[in-house]
Amino acid sequence: MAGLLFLPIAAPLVAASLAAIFGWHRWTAIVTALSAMAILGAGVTLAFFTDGESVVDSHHLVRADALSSTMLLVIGAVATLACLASIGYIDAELADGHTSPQAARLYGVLLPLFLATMALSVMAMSIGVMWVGIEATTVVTAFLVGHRRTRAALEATWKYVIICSFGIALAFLGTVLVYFAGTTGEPGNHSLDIDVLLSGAARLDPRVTSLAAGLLLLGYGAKAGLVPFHTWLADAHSQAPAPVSALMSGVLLSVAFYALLRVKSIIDLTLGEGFMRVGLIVMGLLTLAVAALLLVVQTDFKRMLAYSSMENMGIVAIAAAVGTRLAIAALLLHVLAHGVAKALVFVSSGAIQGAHGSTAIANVRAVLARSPLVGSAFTLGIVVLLGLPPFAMFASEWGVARALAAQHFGWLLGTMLVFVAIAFTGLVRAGSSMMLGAPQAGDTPFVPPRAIGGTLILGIGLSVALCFSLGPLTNLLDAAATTLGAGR
Amino acid sequence: MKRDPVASGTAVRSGTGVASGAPAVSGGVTAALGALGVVVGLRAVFGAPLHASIGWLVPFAGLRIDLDPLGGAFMALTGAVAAAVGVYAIGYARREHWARFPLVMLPVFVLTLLVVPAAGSVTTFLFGWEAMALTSLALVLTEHHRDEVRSAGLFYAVLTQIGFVAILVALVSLSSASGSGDFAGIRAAAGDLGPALRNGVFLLTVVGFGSKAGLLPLHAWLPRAHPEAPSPVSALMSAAMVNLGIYGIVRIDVQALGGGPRWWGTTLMVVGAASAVFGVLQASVSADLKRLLAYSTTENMGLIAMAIGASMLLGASGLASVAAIALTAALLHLVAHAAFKALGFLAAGSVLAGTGLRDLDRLGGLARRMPYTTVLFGIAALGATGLPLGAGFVGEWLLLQSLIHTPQGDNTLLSLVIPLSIGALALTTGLGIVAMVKAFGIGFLARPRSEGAEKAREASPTMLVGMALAALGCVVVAVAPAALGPALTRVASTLPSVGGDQGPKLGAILRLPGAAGSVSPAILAAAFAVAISLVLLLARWGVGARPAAVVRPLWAGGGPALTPRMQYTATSFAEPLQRVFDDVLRPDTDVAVTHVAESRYLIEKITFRTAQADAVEEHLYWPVVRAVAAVARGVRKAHTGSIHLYLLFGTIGLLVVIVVGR
Amino acid sequence: MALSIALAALQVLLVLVGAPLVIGAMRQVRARLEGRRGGGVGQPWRDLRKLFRKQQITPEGTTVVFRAAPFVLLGSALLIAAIIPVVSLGSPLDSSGDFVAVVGLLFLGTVALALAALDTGTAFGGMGSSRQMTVVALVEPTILLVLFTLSLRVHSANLAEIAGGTLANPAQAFSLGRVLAFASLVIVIIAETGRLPVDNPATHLELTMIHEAMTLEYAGPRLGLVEWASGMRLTVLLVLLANLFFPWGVAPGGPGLVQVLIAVAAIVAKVAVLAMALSVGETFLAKLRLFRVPELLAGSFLLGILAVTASSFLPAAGR
Amino acid sequence: MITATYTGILTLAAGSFLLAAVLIVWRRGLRATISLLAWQGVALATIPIANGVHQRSWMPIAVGIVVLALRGVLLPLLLARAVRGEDQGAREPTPLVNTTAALLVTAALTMIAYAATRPLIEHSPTPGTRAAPAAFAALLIAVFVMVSRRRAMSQAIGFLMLDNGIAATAFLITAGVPLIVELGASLDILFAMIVLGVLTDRMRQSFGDTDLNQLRELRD
Amino acid sequence: MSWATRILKVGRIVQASPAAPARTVPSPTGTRASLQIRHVDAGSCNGCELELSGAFSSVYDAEQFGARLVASPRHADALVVTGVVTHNMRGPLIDTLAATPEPKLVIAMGDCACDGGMFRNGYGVAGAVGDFVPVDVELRGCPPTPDQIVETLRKVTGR
Repeated sequence: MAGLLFLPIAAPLVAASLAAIFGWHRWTAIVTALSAMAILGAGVTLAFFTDGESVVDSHHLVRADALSSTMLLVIGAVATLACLASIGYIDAELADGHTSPQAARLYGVLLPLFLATMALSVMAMSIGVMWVGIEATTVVTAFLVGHRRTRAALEATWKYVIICSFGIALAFLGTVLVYFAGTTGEPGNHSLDIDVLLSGAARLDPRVTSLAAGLLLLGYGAKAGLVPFHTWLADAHSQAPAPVSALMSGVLLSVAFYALLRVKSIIDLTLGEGFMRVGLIVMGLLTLAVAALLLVVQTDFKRMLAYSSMENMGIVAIAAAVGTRLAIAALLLHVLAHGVAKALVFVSSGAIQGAHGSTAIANVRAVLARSPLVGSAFTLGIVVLLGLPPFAMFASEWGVARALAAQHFGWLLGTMLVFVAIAFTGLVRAGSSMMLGAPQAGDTPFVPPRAIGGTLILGIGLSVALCFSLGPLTNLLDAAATTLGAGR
Repeated sequence: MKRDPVASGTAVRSGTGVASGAPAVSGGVTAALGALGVVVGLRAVFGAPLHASIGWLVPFAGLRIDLDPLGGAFMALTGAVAAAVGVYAIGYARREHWARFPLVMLPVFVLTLLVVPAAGSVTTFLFGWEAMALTSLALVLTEHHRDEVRSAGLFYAVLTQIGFVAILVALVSLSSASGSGDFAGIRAAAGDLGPALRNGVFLLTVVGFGSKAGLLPLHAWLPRAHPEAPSPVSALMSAAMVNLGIYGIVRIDVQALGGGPRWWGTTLMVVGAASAVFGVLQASVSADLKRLLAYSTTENMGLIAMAIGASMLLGASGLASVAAIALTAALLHLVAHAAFKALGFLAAGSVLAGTGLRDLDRLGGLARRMPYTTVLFGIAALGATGLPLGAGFVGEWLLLQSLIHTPQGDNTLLSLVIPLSIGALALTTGLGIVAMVKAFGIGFLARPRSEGAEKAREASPTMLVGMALAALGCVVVAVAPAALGPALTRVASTLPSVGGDQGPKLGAILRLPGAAGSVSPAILAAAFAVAISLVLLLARWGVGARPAAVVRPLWAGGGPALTPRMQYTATSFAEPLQRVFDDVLRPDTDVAVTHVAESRYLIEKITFRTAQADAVEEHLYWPVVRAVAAVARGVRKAHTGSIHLYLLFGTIGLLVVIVVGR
Repeated sequence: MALSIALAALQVLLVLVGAPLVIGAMRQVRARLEGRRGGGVGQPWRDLRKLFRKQQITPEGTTVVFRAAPFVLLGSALLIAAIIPVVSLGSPLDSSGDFVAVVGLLFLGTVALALAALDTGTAFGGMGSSRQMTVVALVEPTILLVLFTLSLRVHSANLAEIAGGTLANPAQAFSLGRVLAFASLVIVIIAETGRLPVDNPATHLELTMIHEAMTLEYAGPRLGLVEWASGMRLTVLLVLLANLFFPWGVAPGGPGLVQVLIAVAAIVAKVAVLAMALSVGETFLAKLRLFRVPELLAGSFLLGILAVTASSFLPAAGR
Repeated sequence: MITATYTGILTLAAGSFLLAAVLIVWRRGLRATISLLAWQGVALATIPIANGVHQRSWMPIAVGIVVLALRGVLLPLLLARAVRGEDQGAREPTPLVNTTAALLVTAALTMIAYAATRPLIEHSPTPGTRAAPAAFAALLIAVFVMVSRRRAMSQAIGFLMLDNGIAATAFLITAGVPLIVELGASLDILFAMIVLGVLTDRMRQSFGDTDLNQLRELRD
Repeated sequence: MSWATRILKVGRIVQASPAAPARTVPSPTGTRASLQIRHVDAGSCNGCELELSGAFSSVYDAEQFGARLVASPRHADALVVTGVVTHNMRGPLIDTLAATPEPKLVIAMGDCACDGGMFRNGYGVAGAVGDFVPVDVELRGCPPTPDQIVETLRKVTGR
């Protein structure tokens, strides 16, 4: 069991070392993809063992419960897509001379490292280690975002690193304060462990904890793309290579949010539900508003997708604010479905960008007619993101809505849906102008590289598999919600 | 509106080689689903309710099917439309070379249409509702290579989503307040809900369902999307999908909430009346055949909403038997509208397929090249006029009767609302006649105004069969509405406030309960036949002294032979009316005079163009859109790209947290 | 039953025979007022007889719509004559068709003629049709409002009920609402039957025509049918005007011979008076500019609304 | 170590820590700033070492030594090396806020820090906690430096100050978080600084200088 | 109301009509006292038109004898053609006659219509009415007086 617990972290590390030693090769890339699948596999296996009871590893280093398993599933699923897409992406870049072998090697190393840090974050025993993992993702992804070394990429990277580091540093301060609120001066090696904090949460000093809660909210919110530290997101997501954007949008945000959920479950025990709820509602609504409004005036499709991620994080934050069992389960489903759909959309947007050499919405026309596969994948992804049935995000958004109504948050639901509708408008308008229409002179058909095509087909399959029903996943989501102490 | 054959060919056939049998399969499956819907729906109406619950579908909620007479009736109606459309689609899809995607989506769309009325829980309902929106959107976008289609699709998507938001908030509040996600449970608990919630739910449902039914003010998608969709889809949307908007209002406001205070009914009547008048006005000045039909849908849905509103108002005033008349009027007109609008759009589709045109100004003379289609469209148009012997007559008659039978001397609200409603209804029927005479007379009679119309092809046999099925529906509603009597009675019995045995008797003669007032379309039709034969007899007078009949060229006022260009067009036909309603319609006219090169005093040609903007759109939508865009620009201005500003945002957040958090 | 059918037949016959006479009488009154001698009351009958002996010309390119329209027009007029209470309240069709149906049948005829005009494909046909439909669009609402005013007291739109109600309660006959309704119905009849000032039935200037423009292509017997039908439509409308507002003299359902005779005499007298009044009025009026016609009709619509409001707010004296 | 001395040392360390931060706001020369940063690192390292001595535990002392090495020596050296590449006299161009206003803001921030940390002192009124407001003030000042400085390197320095501030707060109030967390955090900071350094280099290559006002291409 | 009093004061304007002339022309349909007339101006100087309208005025009142002007040849029993037939009006004249249903007759009114009159040799003149359509009744005069017109019409209507 212990081995299984370490697998999600170790497998990508192995892949990273191989890539570091041998440089970028198709086989190292495949190993990376296999390590992503290992994460997925570990998630699936752990899901069977984590119905309510958490599995704890020795050394008090990593642990897994239903929530961690769910997050591993999300990471694994999206990472598999992203790693497969990376093969086609980097190969194409190398073939076109857009990237050097050194840069490719760096990419090959950092991509699995990125996966490892995320796996570490969701499996960390201690919220301190969890923080380390999340801060490490910033460091690791910095050069992934800046992979293309253009001025814009550099600018995005700088903003990304500075803003995220600033934010995440606040989370560290918050973590320290939580530690301080629990211990009265005596150091203890395990006092930041999740289970220890949960059992001792009632003894935390409320005033210190409330300061800590605010800082944690801001800090992890920065990484999750919540206002006011959201400003890095669109730049970084639009400048990163498509597979990396997919990972960042699809999972990194969720992993950061996972951290927020973890600390929320502790703080709620100390301060009651109200404190974090207010914060999450304010930040969630602001995020939603900013994202929705920027979506309708958007002219760049990769930024549009980034803002769509923000929009969804806003919804997730509001769901977390409600915090009932239904809300949390719906939130997790939302995260999963959003991850897969975003991967699909970002990977296909990469293919579109490759074919046009531009990310301006106005320059893209008639993709469905010119490249049915890419067009279908992008369209399907957008449809999923719009929350239309039979796809999973309908169920998750509907679950959130029900949870909100059940807690008498009618006004919140209404406000949220207004912004969702505004975002809907933006997405539909941009999506239809890109996908539909008849090709005009100069609009040549294009075919994505085989690996990317395969990824798209796989992504379409995953999205379709998530419609209508989740099968056993439903129980897992329920158990995950229970581990967060969401009783109702 | 002329289609570019090259563009259409490439986009429609792109990437898919559709087997020649595929349209038959798609249309056949659609028709079979429709037939199944009719059977299941009718069984439910007549006492075999269907219950099913599937917990594992749709996470966290599960699906639940509860088919009662109300749902059954709508399902049967939808199914009937789908059956006709399905048969039609076989020929249409073949002729228009549909790609695989719309062929697949057509039966799926019908399936979602059937699911909505069968839904027993809020989740199932919303699931079906959104699935319906999605599939119909996909179908609307079938010919997405045309710009108008994409614009229509965007309008459709956004307005539908706004409507959906309203419905979702209403239903979720209702179900959480009543503690049940099932309609049955909501119904049981509805009595205990607070007035604020009930009022809120009512307003939201009127907005949300009204948007689907094409009622003002969220109607603007309808006259765009319905014309731009492929005609079988237009037919399904206009004859089946919009009905579900009405269904929602009946299901939630009439059945579950059991009606409300008087202002509910009044509101619905005002909305309905405004929609009816606005819709018919737009229809009567519209020069696009399908757009005209689409606006006519807004008109008829407005009338139905008016009838339901009247029923609610009367029910709230304690006049159950009159309320029952109004409700029957609504349901009957719903059926009638489904029949004639399906037929209308299918016939318009045949015209489009046969000529490539839907611009009335370029059509004409189809009666000779497409005789069957012409006759069938004539039946539809007669139905839409609301004149006797047409399908729309009985419904409008009942509505008028319900208004007449409202005692009102002692009730100021009724005394105000009822006469104004009559005025609106009257104006609507009057203008409706103009619109339909224009559509039929300009489009199908006279002489072809363009090459496309001249070379029209008659619809294929399956298309004709599909249309004939719809026409059969029209004839049944027009002549023997009694056939619908039992079903309508069953439906009405499930609705509080009009329940019981109070509804009008739909026998061979329609009689109103406890009131003088009756009409019999069947006897009228028979008597009319007698009258016509009498006239035939009269026409024999002097036949012996008469020279043999001849065919002569048209009398051209002495001038050289008339050319088709000299005919009145749809635009000129509507011009006097447009003048009358100038202030309401505010047309955009533009006269361009081209002089001959040699002299300013000689005119080579004069172009007169008149465009009809939608006043509601102009004064409601765009201001909202502009406001949102202005706010969005403000937000965008706050994202200048300056990292210092971004860090400042974070710092402000930090300071707020420090101040609040301690 | 047999009696009522016989009565209906009598009504149809009466209208059929009387309609040309009504037209003739109106022309005659006008001629006299203009200081002329006039063609005589029987002139329309002579014209009809002649038309049925003339050659039938079918314009090239027209369809069955053109050929059928006169039959629909006249058929609907006959049907209306059978439904409405001309001499008796006991029409066998009274329960099958009420005021709404009658109005509908009336417009069915109008629509048939308008379509026939469009069917010819001539500029004048389209013009007449367009104008006629504009008039219809404004006339129909007014008629329904009048109908509503009338049916408000008796809660029925069935004509026998309305007329019977007035008979039973004569005090109601002169309420404000009914006076307004009467006025607007008169305007409507003028517009619908193409009389001055809306349309000039004697014009031969195409550009000012409404009704005539639609019939320009008809010849011979078909023209005869159309003319006959026009007369009948005017007549039945006058009958309605007479018997709904002043139903005295109308025989009840299942009447005796004397009652029928009185009723025939009464209706002939009433229609004659109304026709003459109409004709006198016409003599003093010039035709309105076409685009001022809607103002007139809007005025009548307004009168209708006022009538309805007056009737629903002010309880009648006899109530 | 007797408590009075311990308290004195902590207060002195915290005070000089804050003073370094204020001076960084005042001075605009990059090299001087880096020296001040090193001084701040030393002051920071003093805190755990004092803690360790006071509690007679080797662990905080070890942490202190690591901190000294990293923040007092290694990172300033790295920064100094990066600054050597700057050609324009290694001087911050006119900052967005002038020096007088900046000092006023600094004063305001210090007061806010004192107000904000009251709950900490009330929760556990140890000598370390009493000194914590100074560290917290330094943290806020660091944020201010990041917001107001235009040179990429200055912003990196601000970030390092921010981390120093957090670390100081942590050491003062808790005598150190668990070792693994501390190590992880330090490692992350190191890497972050390396990343920033590399990025500054790249920036200089592609933009010609490191004025952050040039980073305005990406916007909506 | 001054109109009403004036009407009463003036009374009948129409001049007394002489006894009906012998019916020299067979009525087109065999119906007495019903004649619908379509007037065709084939190239007239408008003198005849003036007189024609006089014939239908209150003083002469041709309508009392069953004659009426109509708007369409389809409605007409007779064409009254005035003026010489110009080149431009030759076709329309023939078309108009063709558009008139049987039985029908053509009344050539005025000298010009009968034989070309004073315009006979004009450059724009194609000929007299009789050159192109069969003329049933000739009404001489330049222009014929309303009395003559009415009398001719009465010969046709038989009243």
